[in-house]
Amino acid sequence: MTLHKHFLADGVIKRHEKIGTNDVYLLDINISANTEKFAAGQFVQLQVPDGEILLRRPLSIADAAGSNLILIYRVIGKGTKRLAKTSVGQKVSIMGPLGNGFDLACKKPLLVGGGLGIAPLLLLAKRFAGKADILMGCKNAEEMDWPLPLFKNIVKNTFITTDDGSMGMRGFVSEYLPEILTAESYDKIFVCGPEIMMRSSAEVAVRHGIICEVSLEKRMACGLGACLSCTIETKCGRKKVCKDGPVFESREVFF
Amino acid sequence: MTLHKHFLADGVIKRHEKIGTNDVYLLDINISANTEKFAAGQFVQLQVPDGEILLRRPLSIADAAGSNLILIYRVIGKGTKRLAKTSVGQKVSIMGPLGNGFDLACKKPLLVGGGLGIAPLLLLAKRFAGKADILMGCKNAEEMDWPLPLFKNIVKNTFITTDDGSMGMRGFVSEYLPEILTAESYDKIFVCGPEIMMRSSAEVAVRHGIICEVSLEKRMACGLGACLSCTIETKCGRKKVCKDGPVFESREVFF
Amino acid sequence: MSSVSLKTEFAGIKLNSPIMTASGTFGFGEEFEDFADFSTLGAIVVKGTTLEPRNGNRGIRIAETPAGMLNCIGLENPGVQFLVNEILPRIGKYNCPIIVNISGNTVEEYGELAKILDIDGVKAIELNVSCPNVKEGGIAFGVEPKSMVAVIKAAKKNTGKPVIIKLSPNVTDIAVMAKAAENAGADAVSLINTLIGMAIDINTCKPVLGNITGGLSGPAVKPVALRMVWQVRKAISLPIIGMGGIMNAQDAIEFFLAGADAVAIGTANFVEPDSTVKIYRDLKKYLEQKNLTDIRDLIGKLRT
Amino acid sequence: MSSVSLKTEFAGIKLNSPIMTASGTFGFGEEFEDFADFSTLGAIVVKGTTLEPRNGNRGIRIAETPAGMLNCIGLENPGVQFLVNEILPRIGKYNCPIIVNISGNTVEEYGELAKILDIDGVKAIELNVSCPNVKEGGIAFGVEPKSMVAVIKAAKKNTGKPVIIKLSPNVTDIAVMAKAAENAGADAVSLINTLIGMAIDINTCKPVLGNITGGLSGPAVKPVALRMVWQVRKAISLPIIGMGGIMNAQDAIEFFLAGADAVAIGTANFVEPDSTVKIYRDLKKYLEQKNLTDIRDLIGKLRT
Ligand SMILES: Cc1cc2nc3c(=O)[nH]c(=O)nc-3n(C[C@H](O)[C@H](O)[C@H](O)COP(=O)(O)OP(=O)(O)OC[C@H]3O[C@@H](n4cnc5c(N)ncnc54)[C@H](O)[C@@H]3O)c2cc1C
Ligand SMILES: Cc1cc2nc3c(=O)[nH]c(=O)nc-3n(C[C@H](O)[C@H](O)[C@H](O)COP(=O)(O)OP(=O)(O)OC[C@H]3O[C@@H](n4cnc5c(N)ncnc54)[C@H](O)[C@@H]3O)c2cc1C
Ligand SMILES: Cc1cc2nc3c(=O)[nH]c(=O)nc-3n(C[C@H](O)[C@H](O)[C@H](O)COP(=O)(O)O)c2cc1C
Ligand SMILES: Cc1cc2nc3c(=O)[nH]c(=O)nc-3n(C[C@H](O)[C@H](O)[C@H](O)COP(=O)(O)O)c2cc1C
Ligand code: FES
Ligand code: FES
Repeated sequence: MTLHKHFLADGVIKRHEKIGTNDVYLLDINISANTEKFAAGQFVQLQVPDGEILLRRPLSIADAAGSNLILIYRVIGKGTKRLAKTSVGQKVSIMGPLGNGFDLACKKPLLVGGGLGIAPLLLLAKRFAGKADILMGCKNAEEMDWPLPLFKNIVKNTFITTDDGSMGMRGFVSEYLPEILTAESYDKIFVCGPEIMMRSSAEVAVRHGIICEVSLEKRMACGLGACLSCTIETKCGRKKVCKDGPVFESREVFF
Repeated sequence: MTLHKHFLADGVIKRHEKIGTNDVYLLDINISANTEKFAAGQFVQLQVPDGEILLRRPLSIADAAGSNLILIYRVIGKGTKRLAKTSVGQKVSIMGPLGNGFDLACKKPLLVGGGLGIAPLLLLAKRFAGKADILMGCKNAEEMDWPLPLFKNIVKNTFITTDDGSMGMRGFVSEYLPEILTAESYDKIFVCGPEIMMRSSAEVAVRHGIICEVSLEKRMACGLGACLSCTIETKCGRKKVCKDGPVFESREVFF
Repeated sequence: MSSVSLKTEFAGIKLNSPIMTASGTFGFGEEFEDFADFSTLGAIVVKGTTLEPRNGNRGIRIAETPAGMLNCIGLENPGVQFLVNEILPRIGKYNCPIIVNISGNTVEEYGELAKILDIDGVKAIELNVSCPNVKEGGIAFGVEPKSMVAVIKAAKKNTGKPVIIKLSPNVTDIAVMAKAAENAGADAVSLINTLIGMAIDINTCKPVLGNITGGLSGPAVKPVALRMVWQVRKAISLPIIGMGGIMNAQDAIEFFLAGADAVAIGTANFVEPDSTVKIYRDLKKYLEQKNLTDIRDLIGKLRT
Repeated sequence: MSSVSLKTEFAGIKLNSPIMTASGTFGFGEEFEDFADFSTLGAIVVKGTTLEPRNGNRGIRIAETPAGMLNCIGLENPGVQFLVNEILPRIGKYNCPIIVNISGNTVEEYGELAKILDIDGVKAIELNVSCPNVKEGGIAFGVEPKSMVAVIKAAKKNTGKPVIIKLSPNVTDIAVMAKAAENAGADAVSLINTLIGMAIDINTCKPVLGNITGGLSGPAVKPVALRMVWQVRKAISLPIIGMGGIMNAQDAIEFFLAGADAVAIGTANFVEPDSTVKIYRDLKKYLEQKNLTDIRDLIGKLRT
């Protein structure tokens, strides 16, 4: 887990395209700063351009190479809707990298992602240089359209579940997880997705005696640990998702 | 003086370029409505795109042809600064045509414009189909860069004053006006520009027994005569610049 | 065909919808003829009216602020007689309930205005006791329960029409004011009027507004307005007209959920002159999506 | 080399500039180490501190509103002892005056807190009597002169440091509160704290915030804040810290002109973490343009 001094920069949008059927976008931003040491699981606070949106929006670093950052986001509300309208060449203020990031120390990692929670696992898979497996869960096959190609060559095995069975196994990742954990001897799983999915996955992991890291989401104002918008109760007292997290050992936060 | 029912439309920006050295822009907007009958002197309420600016901004119709509107504006504050950033192809909500417009009834018109007040005189000159003369006043030769070419072929004679004498006569239009009015027998003058310039020009006109129409500016919210932001005291009682104006017979408002 | 009904009743007045216009922002309705659809409007609340004609304030009267605007129009209006003789007959053709917003310098003036307006063509009167722009009158009545009560009583005594009291947000406890209004016999309350604000031009080092301060309206004030509607809903049982920064149906729905029986659209009319039409349309859509058939099923349904 | 000086004095404290940070928006300063320049800051006003550690409110704590935000953090803080033992020693290295913002459940608690904080490393205390988020304490003191006066007196009795009272905007007459504070012996006032607001999620029909209501801050409130600073400036002669929606030097200058002796930057820190640095720079530029050499030449210079 590497921690870096934060930067605040006007990045320039190099690529901005819809990559998923359901309003998922990829944003490639040049920040003229070396991003190589940004940890997987860290995030940035992005300012939605054009002045209407006051607060920054937290988005995970999906990929980082050279001086470019890749963010992948879904249009959810006002901020992301407006963000989707920005065009290549526009400037966008980025502050980061924030938070702790995943702890890579392990031998045989399994990444578990649901929905947009899959995004930060991309950089994580890269950092594991091909040795990780991934279990991805989505509502249906359509939702798999963006992550599948992105993970193609950077993980070993890919397992898939969809809620409706339209691709891979039918059901939630946590239902499939016991089978996978029994078949292969993973020593750590990294989970990012909806809270309910992280909880149930973490439970399975704990039952299998495997360490589990989860990446939490909370509304944020500062992203720096100052405003206390994002405090959570943990086993070790109150912590700030933006600074002490977003990644936590599951037993610390789900208890 | 023709009055039309108002339209409210999402125009599409067809052209947007800096035409003056000092932050003057030309905006060509297709509003898919026939603009042929819009009167010179009328204006539109333009919504600055992108959501940061709440109120619409009043801008004179500088030209109207087919279903296109030409607006010419100077960057003054927040709203026009943001407007200057919009690009070709963007939508912009336009409401208009508002106000009364100039009364064309006359034989030998002289148009008198100062600064951005020159913009609405463009359509007026066109409506006079070449029979009008124009007297333009600006700070210096540089400020003449945008109006000169625009008026080239649509007026008979062009008289110029600059405050610093860098082009044409040195001084204010009102200083040069007596000379022009004496030399040629104009029967009506149309003045648009800073209030002080309109006042002094009107005074000269009145002294020469010539009817003078002036186009006033006041901060506006609704543009429809409803909010009373733009009320002025006239000889004939209180009037609304947006609805009863912006054009007034000078003796009605300067007294 | 939508089976959703926006028809409702407010203080005994039948309304085509719970969407009204806020006084001072919609003129007398006529100005918006090209954009509004009067059959979708619950009522037109006309510009603040006084006994004598008023010229309003001098100098600059509006200023834009972040997500809001300040105004210091200062109750310019042609006086109640002109309203009654010239304007009301003209706007009767819209078949839309007319509510007249009135302002007095003294308690007696409110009574007199109420009496003059106790006529056909006026469905209710709204007492403006909170306009922050007029030095004499206005302000004092709206921030102190005792004088507000006197104004309500004077109006009630002089009219058979429903009397709506428009509450000022510039008070420590809006619920106290609302309760006092209820006890004084008001038939309904509307809130909020504008918050008092100010803007300064740093180039000239002068206030932007001719009147130095002005009333803040628009999206900026919505959170405050919504909170006050919710507070007042808990405090009294009179019907409420909620307003303050409503720009779209979503905003309106927030007010209904908080407990407003009707809403009024103000500053939004300047931004989109057809705001009320769009809100009507989108409000219907929302009810359909939520499988509700009657707007009244929404009112006060905030789950806390 | 600029000859413009932003150095000033506030309630007897020497400041490198009149630019402070608003309590609760800048943590303890450390969090902004990468972005702020402590030599340009007049003071760091740290997060609201209570006698015992507090967990703050449950559920969602912030919501974005048009040009503003609502928060209901609810005074989460590690308690005064932790502040004194752990944090103050750490942030002393910035050589920047530290002002501690305190909140109590009772008058006595304010006294106790003032006493505990009457130590080196604390330059002044700021009494938060207006935080709208805590059910016990807080709110009551800030909207009623008598209890506010009691709090000020309790604090004054227990400390030799300057006591700054932070006024709530949720009152009918801010000048009355300011005068009461002056008479009670406060050394300075700061204003405004947040306006009480609310937001509703129309999908769930529930309040967005865990605490239902929250405090509105940011550009949306600036016109109200500015008006209140101007009102208070006319009413009392104590030094004023102005705040509420200051995002840039222009906003800050408006507050100085209205009469603020210093300004505090709050929500802006979330938008641009280096806001204070930019404001310092642009404020200097403005003074240069205006041919002023001392920030104090600007204060209260509004021409009305
Ligand atoms: C550490 C972190 C990393 C994230 N990474 C990603 C990512 O890589 N891709 C992605 O699509 N989304 C990600 N999210 C969620 C993303 O921040 C929200 O979807 C986004 O803020 C929604 O903004 P909005 O204005 O469109 O929605 P609105 O609902 O209009 O936003 C209103 C407010 O709520 C906040 N908010 C809304 N949803 C969330 C949420 N799920 N988490 C936190 N705050 C929220 C917004 O930031 C804003 O302050 C991440 C969140 C966190 C905390
Ligand atoms: C009928 C009419 C026609 C106009 N035609 C033109 C034109 O063709 N070209 C052009 O460049 N300008 C024109 N103006 C002036 C133009 O409206 C202002 O320059 C513009 O509104 C400034 O907006 P801003 O946000 O950049 O300035 P800001 O100063 O930030 O604006 C703040 C507020 O003041 C208002 N305001 C500022 N200056 C003026 C002004 N001079 N007149 C009215 N309101 C103002 C703005 O609309 C806004 O509400 C016209 C004004 C009126 C009333
Ligand atoms: C330009 C303007 C004029 C107003 N005039 C009046 C008035 O005459 N009487 C009144 O009670 N309220 C008046 N108001 C207040 C509005 O009716 C409304 O209460 C307030 O603007 C809040 O709603 P909004 O945010 O939707 O505009 C006026 C508001 C504006 C913006
Ligand atoms: C997240 C947040 C937390 C705050 N916490 C406190 C606090 O603990 N004590 C206090 O007196 N004010 C607190 N405030 C109020 C600010 O200090 C300030 O008065 C207010 O936000 C207005 O300034 P602004 O608009 O610049 O943010 C808080 C504000 C915010 C946004
Ligand atoms: S977002 Fe401010 S403390 Fe986490
Ligand atoms: S701008 Fe509203 S009346 Fe003229």
